[in-house]
Amino acid sequence: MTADAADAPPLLAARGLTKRYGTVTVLDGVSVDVRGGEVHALLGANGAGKSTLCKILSGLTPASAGSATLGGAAYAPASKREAEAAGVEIVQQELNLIGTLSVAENLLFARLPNRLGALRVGRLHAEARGILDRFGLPGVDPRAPVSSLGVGRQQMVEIAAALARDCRVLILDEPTAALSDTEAGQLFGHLRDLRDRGVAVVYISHRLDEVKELADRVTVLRDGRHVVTRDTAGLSTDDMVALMSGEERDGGPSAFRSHRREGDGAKDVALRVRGLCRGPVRDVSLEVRRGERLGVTGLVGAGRTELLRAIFGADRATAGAVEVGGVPRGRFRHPRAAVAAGLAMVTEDRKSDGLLLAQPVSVNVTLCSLWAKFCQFGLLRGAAERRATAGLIADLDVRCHGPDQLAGQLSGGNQQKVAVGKWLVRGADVLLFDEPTRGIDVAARRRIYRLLDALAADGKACVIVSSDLEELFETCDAIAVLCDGRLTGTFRRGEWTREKILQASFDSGPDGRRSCSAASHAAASHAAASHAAASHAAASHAAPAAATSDAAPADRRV
Amino acid sequence: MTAPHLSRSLIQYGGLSAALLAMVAAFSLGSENFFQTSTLISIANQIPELTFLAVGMTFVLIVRGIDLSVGSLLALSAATLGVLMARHGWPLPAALAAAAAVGALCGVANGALSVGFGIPSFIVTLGMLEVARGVTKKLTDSQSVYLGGPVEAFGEPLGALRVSPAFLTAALTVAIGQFVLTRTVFGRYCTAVGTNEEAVRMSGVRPAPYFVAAFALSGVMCSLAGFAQTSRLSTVDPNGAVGIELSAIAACVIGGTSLMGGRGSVVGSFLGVLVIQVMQTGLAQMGVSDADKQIVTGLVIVAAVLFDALRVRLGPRS
Amino acid sequence: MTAPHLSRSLIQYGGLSAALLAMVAAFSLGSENFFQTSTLISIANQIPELTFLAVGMTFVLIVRGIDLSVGSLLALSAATLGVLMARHGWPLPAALAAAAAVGALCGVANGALSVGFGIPSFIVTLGMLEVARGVTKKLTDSQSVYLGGPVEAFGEPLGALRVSPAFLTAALTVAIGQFVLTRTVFGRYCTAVGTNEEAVRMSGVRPAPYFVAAFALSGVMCSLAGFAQTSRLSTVDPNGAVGIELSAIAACVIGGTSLMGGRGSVVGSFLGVLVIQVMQTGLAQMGVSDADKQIVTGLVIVAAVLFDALRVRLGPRS
Amino acid sequence: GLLAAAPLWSSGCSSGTDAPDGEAAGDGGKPRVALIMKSLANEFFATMAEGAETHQAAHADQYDLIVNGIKDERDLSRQVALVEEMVAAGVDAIVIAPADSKALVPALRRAEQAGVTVVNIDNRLDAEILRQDGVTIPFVGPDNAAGAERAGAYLAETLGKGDWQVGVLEGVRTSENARARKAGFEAAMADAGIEIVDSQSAEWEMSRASTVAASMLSEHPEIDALLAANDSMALGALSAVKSAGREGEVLIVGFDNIGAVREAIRDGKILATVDQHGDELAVFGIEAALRELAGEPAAGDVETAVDLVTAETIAAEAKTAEAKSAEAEAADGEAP
Ligand SMILES: Nc1ncnc2c1ncn2[C@@H]1O[C@H](COP(=O)(O)OP(=O)(O)OP(=O)(O)O)[C@@H](O)[C@H]1O
Ligand SMILES: Nc1ncnc2c1ncn2[C@@H]1O[C@H](COP(=O)(O)OP(=O)(O)OP(=O)(O)O)[C@@H](O)[C@H]1O
Ligand SMILES: O[C@@H]1[C@H](O)[C@H](O)CO[C@H]1O
Ligand SMILES: [Mg+2]
Ligand SMILES: [Mg+2]
Repeated sequence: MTADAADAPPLLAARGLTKRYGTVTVLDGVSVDVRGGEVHALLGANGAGKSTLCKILSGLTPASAGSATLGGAAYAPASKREAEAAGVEIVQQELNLIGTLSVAENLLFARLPNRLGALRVGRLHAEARGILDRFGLPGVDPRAPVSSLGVGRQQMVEIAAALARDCRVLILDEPTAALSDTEAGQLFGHLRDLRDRGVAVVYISHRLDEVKELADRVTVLRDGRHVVTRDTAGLSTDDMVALMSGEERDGGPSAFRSHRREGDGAKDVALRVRGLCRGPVRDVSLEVRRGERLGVTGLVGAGRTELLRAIFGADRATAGAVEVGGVPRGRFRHPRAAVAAGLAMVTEDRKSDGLLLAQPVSVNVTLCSLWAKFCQFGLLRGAAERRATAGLIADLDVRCHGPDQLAGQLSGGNQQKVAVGKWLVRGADVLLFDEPTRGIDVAARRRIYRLLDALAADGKACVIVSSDLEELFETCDAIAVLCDGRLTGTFRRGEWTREKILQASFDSGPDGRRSCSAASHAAASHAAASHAAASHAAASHAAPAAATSDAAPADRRV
Repeated sequence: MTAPHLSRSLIQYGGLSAALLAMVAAFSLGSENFFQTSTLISIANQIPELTFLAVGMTFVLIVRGIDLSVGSLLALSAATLGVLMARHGWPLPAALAAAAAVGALCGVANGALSVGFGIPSFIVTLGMLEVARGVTKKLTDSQSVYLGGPVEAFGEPLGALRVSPAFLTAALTVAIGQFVLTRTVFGRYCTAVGTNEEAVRMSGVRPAPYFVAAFALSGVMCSLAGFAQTSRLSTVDPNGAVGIELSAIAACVIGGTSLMGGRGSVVGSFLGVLVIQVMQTGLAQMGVSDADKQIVTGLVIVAAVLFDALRVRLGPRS
Repeated sequence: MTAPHLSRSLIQYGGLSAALLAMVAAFSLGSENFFQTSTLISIANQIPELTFLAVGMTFVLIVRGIDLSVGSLLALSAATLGVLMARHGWPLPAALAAAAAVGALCGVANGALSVGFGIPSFIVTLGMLEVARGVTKKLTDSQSVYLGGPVEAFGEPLGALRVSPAFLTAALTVAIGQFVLTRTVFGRYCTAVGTNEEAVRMSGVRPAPYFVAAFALSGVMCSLAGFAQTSRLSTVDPNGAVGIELSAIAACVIGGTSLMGGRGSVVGSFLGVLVIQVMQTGLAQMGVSDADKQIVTGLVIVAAVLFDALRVRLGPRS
Repeated sequence: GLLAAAPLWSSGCSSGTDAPDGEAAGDGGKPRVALIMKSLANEFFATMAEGAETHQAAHADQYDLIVNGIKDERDLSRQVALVEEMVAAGVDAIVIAPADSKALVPALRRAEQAGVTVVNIDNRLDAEILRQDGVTIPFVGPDNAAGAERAGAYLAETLGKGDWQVGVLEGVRTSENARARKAGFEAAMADAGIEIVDSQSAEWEMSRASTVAASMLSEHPEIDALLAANDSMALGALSAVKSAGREGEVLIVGFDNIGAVREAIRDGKILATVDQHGDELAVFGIEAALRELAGEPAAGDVETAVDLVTAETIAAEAKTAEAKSAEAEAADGEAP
């Protein structure tokens, strides 16, 4: 933070902002000062009111009470348009792209280049191209419909659109939830530039280390109330957690650590995937044993989601085979078959294919297990449903006004908890998680980690896709790395380092392979070594979790 | 955003019922003969046809489909009934079963074609509308089949209440329909499929069966409606019920069912039917010109829904 | 996820065009006097009405609305034209402008009421269907108004090609419509509103104006269609075009426009109109019974769309 | 027809006079008569309604009138419903033009049992069914066969000698008058030795007729004339002939004498029609009902007149009209 910013008058000042929905107060007299040229982080548990606050400041929803000033002048935007006119931009927590429009049209939506209303297509695509290149999406075609991009890329498109508009205040609501460290790193670069140009950046994230890295000051909200605003300097992540939860921090190690160590638990294979191909995913083989958790990482667009979808039968795999609990299942043709075989999948985009936003929480919680658990002669067992919902709300600490609240009215993180929870209610032998903790706060995340632990403890197998390496380090027994749809390395607990994984994330294609197998440089040879070890281990069925990429020989031939 | 379903639909019924009462009041003032049991009875005896159709349509709309073929299916199953009884001397129950089977079959065809080939149900049922009508005409040589006695019982008002078995059946159907929609796994999944088919699929549940079932249900309802009409007219009219699909859909939408799927209630649709039927009878009794009748009709439809809208802002327009 | 829009619709046109050719071929075999310029000309001169309506309907469906009132608005603006010319001796251009204004006004009313009070457009336009028809009857005393000479020019085939100005206008409208939809800010915003109204609002663009504009456009198209019909019949028929809304919607859906909004193309809808019109004329020429005609009609509608569906699996059913 | 959807609700129309002050029906007050017709999209019935209303206006002290129609010529279901509604409304008499000669009988039987006087106009109810149900309902209407035969004869005479070919557009086949008119046409053609190459029902409707006629014309391009059982269908036939580009070549006759067709006849686009005096039809029906209500012995069936309408007759009428107005003016001239 630049020195003069410290004593500069606030650029954006909120006074006693309050938001009520019917009788419930979700934001209660919150006052915050945001200075020009600072990155100001908003912290708070799921449902604390962060997004609501941002929505008010960006004119997306009116405040029930309270006021705000922008650059000294009174500021009460009645619409997004007014906010933008005043120089306030926001990237919302939930994707807000228009699927049927092209990437370019989405990037420049509110200001499509035109002459007398007629689109200037050439300029549109040129400008879009520029923005995409500038913000790390060189691979994306501005003409493609945005719905054909993976969620991560969609998120990046949305961020790029905001960064491309010049503004005085930029609000980002959990922008990195679906981004891997690499993309996040790029984003931070851009945010720092903006800060140095005097823009006020309001930043929401549940990844505390990145907050610590980026933010100048943090404001903590709890249950819709303002707790404290402080300089980040001299504030440890544990302090933040304590402030958010309101409990005095217990001296113990805050970061979750799996209590299970490799070696314990049963040994027979729960899920085996052989040479699976589908769209961007090419020839992936891996296996997970009962009681183990295999992490899957890679850059945005690496094909992680596609891989899980192919395994689960959401997309028809074009080649390869899946084996569950030792029973060969070929390729699943429909998720129902996969579920019947004991699989479960928490999808990446809760909004589009995870939840019924227009239905109550209870309906979502029991969605995948009605016939199995909540049905008697075809009738709904309402009591059982209420019990299960209440139980889940307690277990995952879902902040809602009760089981009848529409899922769409929950905060992002709480929605995510429900999306995960519906499968916990159903239960399965092998659980596939795609970004399971996307948008979930630290405390709740720990609950989920413990749940994963418990699952592993009673012999379930988990495949966890996450962009948050730290998360995989904490929870997994092994981590597989995808790059361009290929497995480029698998590392066991203790074996992995950020470098190795980063290396593997970029290591791809024939040349990548060559460098890998030819052991041209240290990191690569590391990866190669572990890779070889892994494949060997797989062959001998000794390793706790192993993956092999049979692609290598094929590629060498090329 | 929409308020929680239960409370919303409650308020909704409140709104519609109020609108309905307002209409009754208006008509009672408009013509001194309106507010008489005789009138109410005659309304009650006309209702069954549209009610059956609306119940089926509600399920179809809820799974995010639409069924334009109800009018033709009504005629087709009625024709089946008529031909089997008049020409082949089948007993009523057997003929009735056959008619129901025909309805169900066509319904399944509607649903299966749509979901199987990903053709919009609008198109499939539009096709069925034409085909079924054509078959009906072939069956009957475009002649109305007079049945008389045997079929009339179902439509004849009886008992102290002077209501027909048809009406009681219809009322029962509404009750059961509402129960199925809100209290059974089937109903729940129908709603889910209409809300977000992909999410249902990703939850390991096949949407297709529910989609097809909804159309099959609609088909059976058409047969019932066909029987109700036949017994009311003591005749099978191969040209009957043309364009009734619009009334059926209107009843549902007036009753708060969304054309965009996932939201609706059978009771609401029934109230919708009442609104339509009361207005029709009321206007027929009042001394106004044809043109004025249509104008009033239009205004009332909008007013009835506006009445709700002002209470609870419904979710997405549809 | 749907395949990229452009290529999809390209393939789509391919599919539909193929279906269309198949039909022409079939009819040419079916009746020796089908494949004649005379037939093609008569088809070309029938087309304009439905084409105008389909263009307007495409925009309405794309913004996730539906317009059931097109038939009545067609009649109403035709009646306005007729009365102004026949009774008040207005010159054609002036009367035409007035008719167009009436259409636009009713369209705006449709859109504004729906978006303003959150009433489903299905209901609002259903109301308009009745009201506008009623007013038409009042205007004309339910008598058809004979105009003759002055209006006929628009419908009369001329030039070496023997196509009417009406047809040329319709063709032009399709071209412009497609351009507006795909290449103007207005068109893109209409698509956006129909796809994800919420996201549009969140992006700082008010959806309402586009919603209303789409309905207004549909209204104006109704006036054009009304003029086309009047000039073809040299008479204003107050009872004309009843039920045509279904044909218009069908044309759009056959052409790949989704009832769930956000997806559609004007050219596609035009192909849909052709399918319907060719089939109608073709069947009329073949010596088959009325019943058989309906059966064929139904099958062809489904087949035409199935033809596409098998090429490109469309996205969500609607 | 293709994709045709009917409008939502039945249409109907009614006397200008407001419902009588408080007097409930049947209790000695003015009798209330309900006129139930068919499609008000058909000018014929519009005229019929007007006739009835003018009559009522002239005899407002004697009875009240409720007029209703249905959305198209064959909306049986709605017409039966109307009968029930009128009974419920406590009318004293129902004068009805049934859309179907069989299907209406049971409903009318119930009406009679409920003590309502019923008179059948325009389209005769099926004698067989009436006997089955053991009800007698007086019929007031024209000799449709005779009317049709005259139209046919005039056509034959216009065509003159030669082996001509014609097509027939029938009404709703389950209507007595549709059958009668078909028979009439056939008789006339048989006399003139003209061949009927095709005969189909267009259900009294204009739109249906234009499709049916279009197919007839392309199936039998040699057709020289079309005989339509009513004017709506004649107009439909006309538009078909027009779009087939054969205007003037194909002669058309109709039945009903509605305004639009008179125009067409004047312009020489249609050859002739038959006036069955729809307005009087209703009036006679109402009068019959009133007589019966007044306790006079049931007069039984009444046959109303049918007249041939051609360009000549229309011209003649016009002349007499002019003459009348001329006289009137002359009278005015002499007055001062
Ligand atoms: N439309 C609504 N109706 C009722 N309650 C709502 C509505 N929208 C949000 N809420 C409630 O407001 C509270 C705060 O939501 P908000 O999205 O601001 O939380 P958040 O701090 O962003 O949480 P997260 O970290 O999960 O994003 C939540 O408890 C949520 O249930
Ligand atoms: N349905 C689809 N059609 C075409 N391309 C797709 C489709 N789904 C994903 N892709 C592309 O395949 C690649 C892998 O997508 P995927 O969603 O698996 O990425 P990912 O590894 O999960 O990263 P993220 O989820 O963060 O985007 C991306 O480039 C994406 O654009
Ligand atoms: O006699 C009438 C008229 O001919 C009318 O055109 C149709 O219905 C018949 O019953
Ligand atoms: Mg949030
Ligand atoms: Mg992903």
